[in-house]
Amino acid sequence: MALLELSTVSVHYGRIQALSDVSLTVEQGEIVTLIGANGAGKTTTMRAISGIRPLSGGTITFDGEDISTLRADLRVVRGISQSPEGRGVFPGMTVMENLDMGAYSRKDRKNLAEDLDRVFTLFPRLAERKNQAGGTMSGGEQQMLAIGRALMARPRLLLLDEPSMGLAPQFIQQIFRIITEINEQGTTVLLVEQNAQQALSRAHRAYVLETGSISRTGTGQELLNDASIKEAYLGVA
Amino acid sequence: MSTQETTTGGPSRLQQWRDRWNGMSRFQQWAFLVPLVLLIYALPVLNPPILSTEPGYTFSIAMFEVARYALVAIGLNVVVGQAGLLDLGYIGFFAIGAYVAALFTSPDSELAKLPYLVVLPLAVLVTMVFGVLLGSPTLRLRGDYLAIVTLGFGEIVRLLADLSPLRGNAGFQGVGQPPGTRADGQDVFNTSDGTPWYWLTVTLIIVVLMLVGNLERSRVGRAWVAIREDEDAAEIMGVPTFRFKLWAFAIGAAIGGLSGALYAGQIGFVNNQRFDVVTSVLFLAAVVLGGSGNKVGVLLGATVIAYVPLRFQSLYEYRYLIFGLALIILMIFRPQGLLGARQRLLAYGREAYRRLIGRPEQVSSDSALAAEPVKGAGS
Amino acid sequence: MSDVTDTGAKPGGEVDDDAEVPAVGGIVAELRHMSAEERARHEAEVAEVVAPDREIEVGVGDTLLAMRDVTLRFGGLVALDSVSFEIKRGEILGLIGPNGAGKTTCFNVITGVYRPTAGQVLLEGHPLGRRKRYAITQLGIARTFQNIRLFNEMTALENVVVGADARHRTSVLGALVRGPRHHREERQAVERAMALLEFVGIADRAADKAKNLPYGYQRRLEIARALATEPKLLCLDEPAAGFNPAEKEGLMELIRTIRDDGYTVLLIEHDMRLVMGVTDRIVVLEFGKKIAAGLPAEIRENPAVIAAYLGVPDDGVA
Amino acid sequence: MNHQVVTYLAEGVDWIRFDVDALLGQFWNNTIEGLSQGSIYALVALGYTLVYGVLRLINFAHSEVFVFGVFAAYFTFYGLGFRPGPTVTLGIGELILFLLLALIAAMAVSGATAVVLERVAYRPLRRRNAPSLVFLITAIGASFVMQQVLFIWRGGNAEQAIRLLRPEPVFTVFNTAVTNIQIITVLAALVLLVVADTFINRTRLGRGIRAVAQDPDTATLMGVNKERVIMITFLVGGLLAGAAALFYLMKIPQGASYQGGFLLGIKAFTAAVLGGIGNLRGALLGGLLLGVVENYGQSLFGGDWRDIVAFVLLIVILMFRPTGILGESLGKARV
Amino acid sequence: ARTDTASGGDTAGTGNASAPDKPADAADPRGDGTAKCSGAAIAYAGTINGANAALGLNILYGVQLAVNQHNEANKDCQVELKQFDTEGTPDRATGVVPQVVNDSAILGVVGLPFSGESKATGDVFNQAGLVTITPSATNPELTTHGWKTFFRALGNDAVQGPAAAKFLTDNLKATKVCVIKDDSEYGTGLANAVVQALGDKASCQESVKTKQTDFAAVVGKVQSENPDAIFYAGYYQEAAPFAQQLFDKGVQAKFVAPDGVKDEEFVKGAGDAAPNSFFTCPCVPADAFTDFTNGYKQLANREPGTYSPEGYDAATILLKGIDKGITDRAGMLDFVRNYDGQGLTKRFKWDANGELTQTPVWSYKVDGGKIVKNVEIG
Ligand SMILES: Nc1ncnc2c1ncn2[C@@H]1O[C@H](COP(=O)(O)OP(=O)(O)OP(=O)(O)O)[C@@H](O)[C@H]1O
Ligand SMILES: Nc1ncnc2c1ncn2[C@@H]1O[C@H](COP(=O)(O)OP(=O)(O)OP(=O)(O)O)[C@@H](O)[C@H]1O
Ligand SMILES: CC(C)C[C@H](N)C(=O)O
Ligand SMILES: [Mg+2]
Ligand SMILES: [Mg+2]
Repeated sequence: MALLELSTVSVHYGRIQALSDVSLTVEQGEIVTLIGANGAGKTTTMRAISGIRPLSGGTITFDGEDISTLRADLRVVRGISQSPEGRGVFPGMTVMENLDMGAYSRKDRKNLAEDLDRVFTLFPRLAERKNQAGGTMSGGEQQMLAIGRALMARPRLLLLDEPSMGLAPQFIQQIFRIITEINEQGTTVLLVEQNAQQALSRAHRAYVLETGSISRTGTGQELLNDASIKEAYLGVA
Repeated sequence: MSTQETTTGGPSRLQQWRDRWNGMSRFQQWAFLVPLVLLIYALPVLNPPILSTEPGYTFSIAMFEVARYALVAIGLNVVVGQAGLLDLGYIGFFAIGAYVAALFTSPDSELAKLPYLVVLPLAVLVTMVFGVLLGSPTLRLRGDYLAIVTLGFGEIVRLLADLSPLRGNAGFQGVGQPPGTRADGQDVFNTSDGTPWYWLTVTLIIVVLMLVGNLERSRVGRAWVAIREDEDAAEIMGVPTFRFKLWAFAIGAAIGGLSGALYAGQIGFVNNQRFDVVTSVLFLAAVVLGGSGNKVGVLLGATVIAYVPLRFQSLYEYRYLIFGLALIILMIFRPQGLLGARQRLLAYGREAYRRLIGRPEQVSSDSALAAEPVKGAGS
Repeated sequence: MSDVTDTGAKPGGEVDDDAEVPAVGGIVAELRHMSAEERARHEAEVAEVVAPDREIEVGVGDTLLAMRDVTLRFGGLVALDSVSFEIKRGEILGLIGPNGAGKTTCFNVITGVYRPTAGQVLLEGHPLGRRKRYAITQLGIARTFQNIRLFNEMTALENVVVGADARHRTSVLGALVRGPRHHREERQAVERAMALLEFVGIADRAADKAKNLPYGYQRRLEIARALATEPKLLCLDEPAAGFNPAEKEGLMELIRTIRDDGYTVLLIEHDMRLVMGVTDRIVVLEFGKKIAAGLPAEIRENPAVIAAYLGVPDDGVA
Repeated sequence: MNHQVVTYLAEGVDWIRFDVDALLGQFWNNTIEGLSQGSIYALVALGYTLVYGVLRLINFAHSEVFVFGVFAAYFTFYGLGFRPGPTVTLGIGELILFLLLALIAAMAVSGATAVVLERVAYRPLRRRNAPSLVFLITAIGASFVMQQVLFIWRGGNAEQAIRLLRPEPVFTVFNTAVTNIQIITVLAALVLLVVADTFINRTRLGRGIRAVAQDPDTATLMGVNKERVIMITFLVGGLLAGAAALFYLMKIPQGASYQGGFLLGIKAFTAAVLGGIGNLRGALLGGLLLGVVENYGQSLFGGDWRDIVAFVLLIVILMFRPTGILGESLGKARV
Repeated sequence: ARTDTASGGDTAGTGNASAPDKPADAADPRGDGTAKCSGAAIAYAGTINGANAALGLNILYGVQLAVNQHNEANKDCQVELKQFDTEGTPDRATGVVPQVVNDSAILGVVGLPFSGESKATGDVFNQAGLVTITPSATNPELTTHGWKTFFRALGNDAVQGPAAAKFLTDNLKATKVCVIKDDSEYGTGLANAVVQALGDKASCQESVKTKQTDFAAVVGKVQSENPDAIFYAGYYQEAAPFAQQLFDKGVQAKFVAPDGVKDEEFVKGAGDAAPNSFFTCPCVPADAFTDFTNGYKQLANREPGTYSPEGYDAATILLKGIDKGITDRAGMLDFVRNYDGQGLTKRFKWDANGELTQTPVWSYKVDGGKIVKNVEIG
């Protein structure tokens, strides 16, 4: 049984339909990536899964349970954690408090210190700035904070929406490395990226979203080698 | 989150009307407007039975009350609706206008007496000065801090009126009125007949509306809206934010003062009891209820706020209860206000949009104030 | 998806009932039917309005803006540490560096958002001093924001006209009574704003509220709005963030055109392909200090830059 | 005091005075009185600050939440068989019992009122993503309705005073008697405020409140139950207002009036802003400061100036500290 | 512990004058039962639900009683009593009075009860030529504005003020008096009169505001002054908590207050402080008007209060006019101006300004939780 399953999901913004009949599955232990142009509906998909956006059709199943109408905060308790687009750093909270918020719904609190260490090793900048207000961090620093915070949740399913946006090149590498790493430690990952090259090479499987519908699916490598995908999303003509 | 978004399906009747209106030429619009304005002038004389507030309340005076609120709402709309400066002490300017009128015309005052028609512009001037005086130190404050400071200012004005030169509760009686005597020897402008006052006020409203409309479709109005939307960004885009905020404050104040002076003249009496925060808040309610930022909307809002309690005098005891409930329910069902359309901010906008995209701009969208605050995030 | 084009707004704004994509007409429709020749003429016209009174020949060379030993502290944190560099008229200068290096802070100092703790910023040789932010814009510096800061409830066209207002002199009284200057300036502003929207390629959404525009359009609108202030120096803060590689290509083209129209550009960007592709020179910051400056090719090979920022070459940059 | 020198600011101006003697002569009296008044402000201010903190809403109806508490306390006394007129002498045990009953009643009523208010008036607006001004207007509408309910029920005039406890001096400091009521008020308020502060700042839920305040959507993504957080915020604010209501009624037994919350509400909100809105300790500090300073002001300038001094203080402080004395705890975006 | 030290006692120099009997020739609203009229109305305008409502209701019931008695006796002349609530405030009254004036059925008005509202609206009545008889507004200046329509059915504060001063100094033997005024027309006017009459015995003056509930500052001042007596010029709404707060702070001075405070509502509100209080009032005790008192009790379900008989008298005069066949305002104005007749409380004959000549002032005190007559002053 798949860990996450979307079947014929539709989402509307007012009268605009942003997703129509999207079906996808994420198996336990996989990295699945979602690519698509600006406005294709990637973020909307993420928001539908985490429950920020209500569905106008279809169902979402998590670990065998229909969570289509489950409150968003309860989905977090079930083990779905998201690093949102636009980072969503709490501007008035310190870096430390922001990270604490990541662990807000966590039941097992024993490995907390360990996880914090991991985040700090990953992003030493955050360790240096424990007491700086989140809102005054630089764009990239906030992105690090958002990712670190999502990691603090120790989720079963991690949703990452453009984690590399605004990060300097050397961190982009690191981000993708850590994604693989935590995946190997047992976390399932659903990843949205403009950096399709990287995303596809790390992912087990991938979906291509086009104007609100899934247009292609395959393993990461398959799509990476596909000419049309290359042209549309990788920018190498 | 299982709640389905509550959004309207197709365009509402209201929006259809608005689109049709926007599609008309200026000439066609005038053809509608002129008879409408005439009708509005004729209202107190017609005293239509469905609208009438009598016997509970003299209809002509009720109409003046409505007009007075409308004028206030236009002024406050400049400050709150356009520039986005939440002013909870607007009553302070209204009070200053009223007191200027009283001080220079009432026999209870020791100051030199001036004719009422001279006092009217004087009141506008003085309140404008007060607008600048209050604005210069406080307009650095943002959002709700400004709100509470203006609220404090309104209270200070009211409380200062307690001091003996302003006669506190005892007040000024016999506030002046425009000249003129009727055939029967009564003054044309008197306390028990609202009609002449109503006509005067409606005329002033039309003038003020045109002027404010001119501002709206100029760099001034755009500056205000830009400030409302994102003050930092506005300033960095070259908008002298402080100066334009001060202008908004001063212009709003002046209109409030004008309305206050009219009020003082009509009722003939000014004391410190009616200038409380509650009234301030009612003014604000008129603006938001009608559709903050929309001139026509706020006129409608003011009409509702002023008229409803007068109309239901027969339910005297319950009128404010009904009023409060109506406010809540209306806000729940029309959170964008009764007429929440966006403003037009370009003098040649119609033409420009038509040339660019072959259709006029869409104005029939939700309230201009529906913007969420910018989420906190780094540069 | 119904009638929405392939680019979409970032979520974050509110749901808007009327977020409808219009049937395109007017100039935009005409453009589609124009012959190549006609179109070229039209584009020339647009270019004329976009870049008025510009001597494109103004030689690259004389210094437009200079940072002189600019230091900025936030409490104990030194965000900029005695940074000096110059921007020459007519060039595209790249500003790169690791996250938190102080690039955006640099913009903030140049545009008057922060006052330097020490040092000076000079525009055409004159120190900006304690000028107000709007005054600095009026002197000729404009910027875009790393986190988009549009006037959400205004239409795209109005957003641009607000930028144009920075050059306007109509007084409040003039606007009140609609004086002749008001008429002249309004007409000009609208003309120019329309041209700019076409220039950045989003004229078809001119009448839409900024918040309803797709993300990529919003970034372009920011650029148009900044250009409307008729800046001498245009500062772009990560204009390509959130773009896919294909869209980045288009952006590079746009930036080059802007420079060719006679503007000077200061560009912050993490995407190395873009930076290396368009900039004339690059300045590198790390921990608030300038660690390198030079031609793109030099920077690419600079070991300090590689260590601090680029990482191992193959780790690259898609 | 025989050295009553009243200095007039200018010849012939008799409406403003500068009575330094009165200020100094009654300094301690004013301070103690100010602190007890300030504790009441602080308790009510907390409700404003909490709700503002989480919804960025000036909850205009909070003053009515408070007034409902006042009526609850009053009618508890009434229900216990007390009637307007001379104070009845009670045994200490009885007294404590009755006051506790009134406290519980007031807190329960105010707390419940606040929660119902949130449900009925604000939640539907949240569902519709209403702009913040609309919340404000709804708050005003709710405030009207609640006032009118009391008005229709009890009429326009204040209830006649019922008193269980007369203010009696308990001890003297700096030559100034401190009364039993003052002591009860200040102590109880401090205890409640410490409890509330601990609750908000030390517990997980408190962090949830701050998170919802700064970014509701992201807070949800952290697993914060937004609706519950909001409800609890209103509840805590209401409970504190209810406690304030009892102390207020003890201090001013004629306080049960449908309009009775109005000025106090404004003052309390002022106190919250003074301290730094969204900041709990700020509310306490602001409340006490406001209570004390307005008492000084009234001695110095005369009774008419009391409220003026309060608002001038507000404006002056915001001039120098635009986000209040302790600063607000809400984050802001940077450019 | 100190509850009982201030019950008036003998130091207060109180006596027990007898209340005046009902004058034999007092006008009776019932008349001879043969009046004919139609569509005539008189109005009461004054506080009904507002602050100090009790003071207005006392009058309103008096007026109502007169109208009821009249209508019962005169089947062919049913006069309507219209009621307008001014809430007792000038600002509210200025909105309400035009409604009265614009109702052409109304031939005369009993009201307005309070001085402030009377002052604010006198002009409007004057312009409309609508006669008003105030049964209670006592500010002396009210008759100086040249209003032709204003008539006062009792003594003004130029009489009450000195009388109060006399009561304070002669009956209560006070040598140091604090005079506290509120911010109303009435309070300030009366305080002036009292201070003037007291001379240097008025050792301190303070002021309070309408709607004030916390009097700590003024109480502090009074306390430090340590006077023998306090005169409070204002209404009971503020007087009650003020008296109580004085008492709480241990101020033992006698509390003397005028007609605006003389109501059982004050006694209830002042609680422990009430027994220590005295009142002055340009009104006569109604104790001996048995017929009136019985009728009143039946109608209002309580004892007549301050100015109930005055209200009754004023209404009676207007009813007499209607009974005479008057159908317009001008006629009524003329009738009242030239009226000369005995009422329950006194003889009604106005001078050119609208003042009476016969103006008794009484003092009252609290006894057993009730306000009872004390002595007639001067
Ligand atoms: N708040 C909103 N209101 C109205 N429409 C919206 C809103 N958010 C998104 N949309 C629309 O929904 C569609 C899908 O947007 P979404 O943000 O999911 O795209 P995306 O694939 O994440 O794009 P990007 O690469 O820009 O992040 C777009 O057409 C967009 O315009
Ligand atoms: N207001 C502030 N208070 C404290 N520190 C600040 C403030 N603004 C910026 N900083 C710090 O200054 C440093 C420089 O920030 P800046 O935003 O300039 O970085 P940047 O180079 O633009 O980085 P990025 O590429 O991530 O956007 C960062 O470490 C940031 O945390
Ligand atoms: C009813 C009375 C107490 C009114 C008071 N005499 C006044 O002049 O206002
Ligand atoms: Mg997205
Ligand atoms: Mg940056």
